[in-house]
Amino acid sequence: MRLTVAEQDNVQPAASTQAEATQAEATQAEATQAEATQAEATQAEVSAQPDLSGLAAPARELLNRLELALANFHPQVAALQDLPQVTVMSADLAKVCRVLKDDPGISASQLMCLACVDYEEYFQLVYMLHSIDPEGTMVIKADVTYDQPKAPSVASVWRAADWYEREAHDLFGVVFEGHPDLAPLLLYEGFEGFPGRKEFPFHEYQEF
Amino acid sequence: MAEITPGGGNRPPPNLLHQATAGKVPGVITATTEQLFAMARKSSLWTLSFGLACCAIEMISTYMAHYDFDRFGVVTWPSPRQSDVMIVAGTVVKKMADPIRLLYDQMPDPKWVIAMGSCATNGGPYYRSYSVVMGVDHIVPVDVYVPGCPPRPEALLYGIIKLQEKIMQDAVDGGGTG
Amino acid sequence: MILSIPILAVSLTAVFWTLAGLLAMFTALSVVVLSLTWLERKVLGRLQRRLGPTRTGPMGLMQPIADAVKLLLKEDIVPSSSEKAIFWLAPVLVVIPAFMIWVTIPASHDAVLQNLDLGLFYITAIAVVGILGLVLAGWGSANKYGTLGGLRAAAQLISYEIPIIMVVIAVAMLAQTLNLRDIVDQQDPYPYALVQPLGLLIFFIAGLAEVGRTPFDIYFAESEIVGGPFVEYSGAHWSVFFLAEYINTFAIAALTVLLFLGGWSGPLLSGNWVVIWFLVKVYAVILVVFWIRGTFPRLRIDQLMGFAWKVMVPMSFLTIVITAVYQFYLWPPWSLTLMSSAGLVVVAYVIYRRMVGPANLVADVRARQHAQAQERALQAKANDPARGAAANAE
Amino acid sequence: MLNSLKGLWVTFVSTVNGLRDPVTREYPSTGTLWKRNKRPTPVQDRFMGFPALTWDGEVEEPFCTSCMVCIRQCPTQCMSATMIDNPAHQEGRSSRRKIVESFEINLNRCILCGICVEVCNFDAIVMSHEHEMSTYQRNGDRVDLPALLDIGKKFQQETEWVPPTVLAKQRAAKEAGQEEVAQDGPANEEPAAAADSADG
Amino acid sequence: MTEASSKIAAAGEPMEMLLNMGPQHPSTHGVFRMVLQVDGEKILDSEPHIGYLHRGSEKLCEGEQYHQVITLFDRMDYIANFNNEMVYCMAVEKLMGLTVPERAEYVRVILCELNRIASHLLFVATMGLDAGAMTPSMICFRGRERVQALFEAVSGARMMHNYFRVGGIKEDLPENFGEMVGELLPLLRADVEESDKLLTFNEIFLARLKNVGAISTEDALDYGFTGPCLRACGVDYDLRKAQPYSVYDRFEFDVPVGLDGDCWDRHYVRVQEMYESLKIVEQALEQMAEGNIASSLGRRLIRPPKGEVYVRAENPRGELGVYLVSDGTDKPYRLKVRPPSFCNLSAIRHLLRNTWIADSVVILGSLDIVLGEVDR
Repeated sequence: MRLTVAEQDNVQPAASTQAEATQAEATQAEATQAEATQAEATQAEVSAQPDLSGLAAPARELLNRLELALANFHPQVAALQDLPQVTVMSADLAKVCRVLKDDPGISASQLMCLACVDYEEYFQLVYMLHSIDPEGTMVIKADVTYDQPKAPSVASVWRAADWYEREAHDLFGVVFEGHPDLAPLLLYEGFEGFPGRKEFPFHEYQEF
Repeated sequence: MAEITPGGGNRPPPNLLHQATAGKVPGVITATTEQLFAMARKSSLWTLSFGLACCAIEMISTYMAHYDFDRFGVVTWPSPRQSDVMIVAGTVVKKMADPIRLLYDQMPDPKWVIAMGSCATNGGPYYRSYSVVMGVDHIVPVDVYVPGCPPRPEALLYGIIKLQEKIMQDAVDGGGTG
Repeated sequence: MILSIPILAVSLTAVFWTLAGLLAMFTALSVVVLSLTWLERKVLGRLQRRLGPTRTGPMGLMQPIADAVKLLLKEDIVPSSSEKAIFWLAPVLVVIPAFMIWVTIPASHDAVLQNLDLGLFYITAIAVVGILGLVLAGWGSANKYGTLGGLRAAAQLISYEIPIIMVVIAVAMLAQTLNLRDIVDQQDPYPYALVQPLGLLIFFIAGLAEVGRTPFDIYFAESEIVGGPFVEYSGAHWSVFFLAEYINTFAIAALTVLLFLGGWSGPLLSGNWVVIWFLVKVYAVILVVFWIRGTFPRLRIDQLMGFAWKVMVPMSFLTIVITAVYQFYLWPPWSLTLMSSAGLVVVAYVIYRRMVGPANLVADVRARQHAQAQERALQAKANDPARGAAANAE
Repeated sequence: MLNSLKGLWVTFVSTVNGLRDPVTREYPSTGTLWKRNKRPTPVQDRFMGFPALTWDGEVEEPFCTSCMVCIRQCPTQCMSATMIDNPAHQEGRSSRRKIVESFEINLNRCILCGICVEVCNFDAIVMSHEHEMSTYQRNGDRVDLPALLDIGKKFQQETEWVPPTVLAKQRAAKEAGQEEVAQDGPANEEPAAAADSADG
Repeated sequence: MTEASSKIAAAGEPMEMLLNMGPQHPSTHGVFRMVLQVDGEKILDSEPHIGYLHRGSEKLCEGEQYHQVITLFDRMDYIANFNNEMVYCMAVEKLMGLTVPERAEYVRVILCELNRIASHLLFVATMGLDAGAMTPSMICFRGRERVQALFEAVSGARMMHNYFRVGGIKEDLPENFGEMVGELLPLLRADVEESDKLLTFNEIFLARLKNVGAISTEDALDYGFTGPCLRACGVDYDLRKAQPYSVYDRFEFDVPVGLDGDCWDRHYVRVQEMYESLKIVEQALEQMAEGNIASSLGRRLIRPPKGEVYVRAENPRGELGVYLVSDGTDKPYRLKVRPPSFCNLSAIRHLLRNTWIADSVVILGSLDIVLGEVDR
């Protein structure tokens, strides 16, 4: 059975089946969903009304708890597909993470992933946190400027952050303040440039 | 273009395993000492146990029971001082280039290098990467290139046979060692 | 005793025969080493359901020769940072004692270069010299792995020298002689393996450790310290170590046979043909060594040393004590067998406790696993109808 | 102690089995001296060896029209090709307007991913069963059109290769319950729509 | 000597020695390097160095089209190729909102579980080699070879399959797949059992591994442990159970856990997981729907809508996460991989403190790292 993909750009927008099955509120029309996904895709610009339709009930509950716990830090809530997502100021990152780890309702015991994305005007740091006991995964985002990429280190919160931050420093040049040792991890010493950035060119190789 | 006649052109030698053994080994009586030494050398190729990436897994497979490198007299030694062949199995990264050169220099003569897989030959799928050396022959001289990504164990065994041929041929030509 | 005679007094014929004998011994041992390397690769191959060398000569028989020729033709690297003199001296120090041991080991009643009355004493004395060579090799090559390996070798070999000597003393007490030929003769009705099984076990285990065979191959552990003292050696130098290692293995097997398994005595053969019995027994012991190599992992250095000092040394004392008691009261031989077997049980128990001590937790894990599995099964049963319905719906 | 003895027993059993039936495949050839088996390690039917070009036996020309789809899609950029007008088409023997003039694959670069075969609209490229191609030179396996066709022909003979489009037609025909199976020339129609959908 | 190691030297006392292990060392599982600060045989501190296999895969992914990225994912964790492909495909599917045909899901699950067995077999093999036993490795590779032959029959390649596609799989299974797997499973089980019998409860092996390299649950979570390494600490968390993806909710299997979080538990958990995976494969074979062949997008160009997605799945080494940012073109804008062994390995310094040199080898082995994934 070939999937009928009508138009390359207009593929049926994201509405994960899992969420569809479990979500009680999924009564919106498809058209609105598509619009919402469009809005969600341009996540970086703060959308006025975050689309939370992808979230299942537990995730939505977690998002509420997150909003409550981070009330002091002006969180902007949204959804990354089926994960709750909170955007905070980069200066608050360490404090936010400490709160999330210590809060008994959230207890984000694991830092799963730290991704740095180069949006050419700014970098976005994406922290995937995971807690086992009240089970849940959440996404914390923070933007740092392109000219002075600086963010507080969370290596004191989770030791897993140690290598992730070194990696991000290697590849993107983001400086994590308070990190014990930002020595090159993946690259050799003396490597020039930050190869993760978009401006870093691909190696040219001419075989023919 | 119906004139395209198969044959000719820049083609690899048609794959012939029996070439490996047949007709290439000199009779013991008529062999020069150099050839006799070469026979000893080619039957006892000890490799440096040294895997870099994906190809290393297929290389280990070749050592194991199904293919049994030991049949060819190929065994692996951990120290470069006791090995004759370096099988560069995997992507050579710029950070790794110096250690590889060092290892090669530490091996006693005569020594040979096999570049296994497309990464070690010319960068392979990582040809656009900022950190990959485009072929280990930028660092050390390579005797046999085994194509594939990763090569099947048979392909590596064939590579070893080719290396054995080369050792014998060098002895016949009176050439030096590796 | 040839060594005690002043050189000038030796007649030319004696010198000739001695040299001829030494040459014969050297040749025989070289052949033995070649056969052992071939055998090891073949046996290990078969143990692992593969073939071992097949392509060099028929059944790979030429493989050891090819290896030897290649090794001798290899470039001989002396690292610039090494202590040159020591680096050169070390292999010699290792290999000469290995050959010297064989001067007095008889292969049959007459097939012995020099039957010394103090043979056992001589062997134990000479064997220790080799350790020095290993330490020097490790230190002289100025490599940290080498140094570690040399020190490990010193610790391990000296520790296991003690139980070996103790057991040798026990055997000497039984036989009332240090002459190996006489010891074999003493084992005429039944070999000492039956009389002194504890001694055999200790001797064999300590012997394995003495020649660095798995599970005691700690001083050249390939996966940890990449060859230990030999890490910087190449070509002919390295092959000398290799030679010494196999000669020592063969010597330990031969001593096991001579001291405990009745030497060359056996049915059917007589005269000098009994050498065949000797060789058969020695190779059988060596097969066991290879078998163990193919089965066991390696110990850690502290476990190894603990095993030596906490198990082997006390048990070897026990061997001496029970032998002394037996000899003093002139009890019948089976009494010693009984006592020795009791000791064997003790050793087995101690090994069990020492090795399995940490493993007792294993039982807990298993119990917990089992409980979990059962719980899950119950849950699954409870959920089953729902699951089935869901499956049907799809 | 007990488990160690068990381990010894396991290896003993393994030895006995090994003597009876070793798992090793003797690579270059197995069997006795007088009865050699040339390919002791046969590859599976779907095995992806190095890519090769196929030969259209009916028209006596390659399938390849040098449409460059595979070249653009290759993750390692290991191919190159040129195209000319097909003289056979002018004579009316062939349905291909254009045909490959030269084709070169650097097999040392190839990572055997099979994408080229997947995107090809003309059944022109296959993953052959060739895998033993060690060379003494860097990029020594840079093979050109005749060699590629050679390998392809060998592969076609060995496996009795049927073009995938024909196979698909057969399957469709079978599913439609038709008795007759379409056997005509496979690439007579130009699947133009698919051709440009594949490139970016 | 790098800066880091000279730093250790400066801090160290004269009696202590720096021992450089790797990047070429028989037991560093590739090109990992650690500088050990040792006092005799005791390790006081260590300095891990990675990056000797940093190939820039993440950056390369930004330059490849979506279907070409699969080839790079094959080569990241090069022991569990199918699992890697699956996570990537799941990420793109989620972004595009595609549902995969049921048969394709079953095919994926069967292949992934077989790959998990192959991966764990390699782990047991290297664990045996690290501990000094060579025969278990031969046994395990025997089993692995069988699995690889099956993979070759299915996908055409022994290791780098490039078989899963966004929206399905490349082509349907060969016709006799059922029989092939039916033949394979008992043989595979025999191999697993043989290596298990030979190694797991061997006294020397136990003595080498038990209570070595133990890590507490809190530390393990702190370091981001996942997968068997976390379960060895007694945490009963498996994504296949906790957040079932694909069709994993339809199978019955247990999640083996350890007690102490030491090397032996890590070994044991993996050995038990192999039996569980065999169970899953059996069930999946029974349940697999006939007919409806596994489809994909075919030759169409994949162009997901703008958006981001984070998908994770249980790989043999732990959780593999893929964070994918799409800008609506045919190439990923940013692709970040959360490699499980990267996190597991980051604890090596903690684990190595106050152990023996010989332990360092088994501890590293018990983490089961794949450098291709650590360095990417």
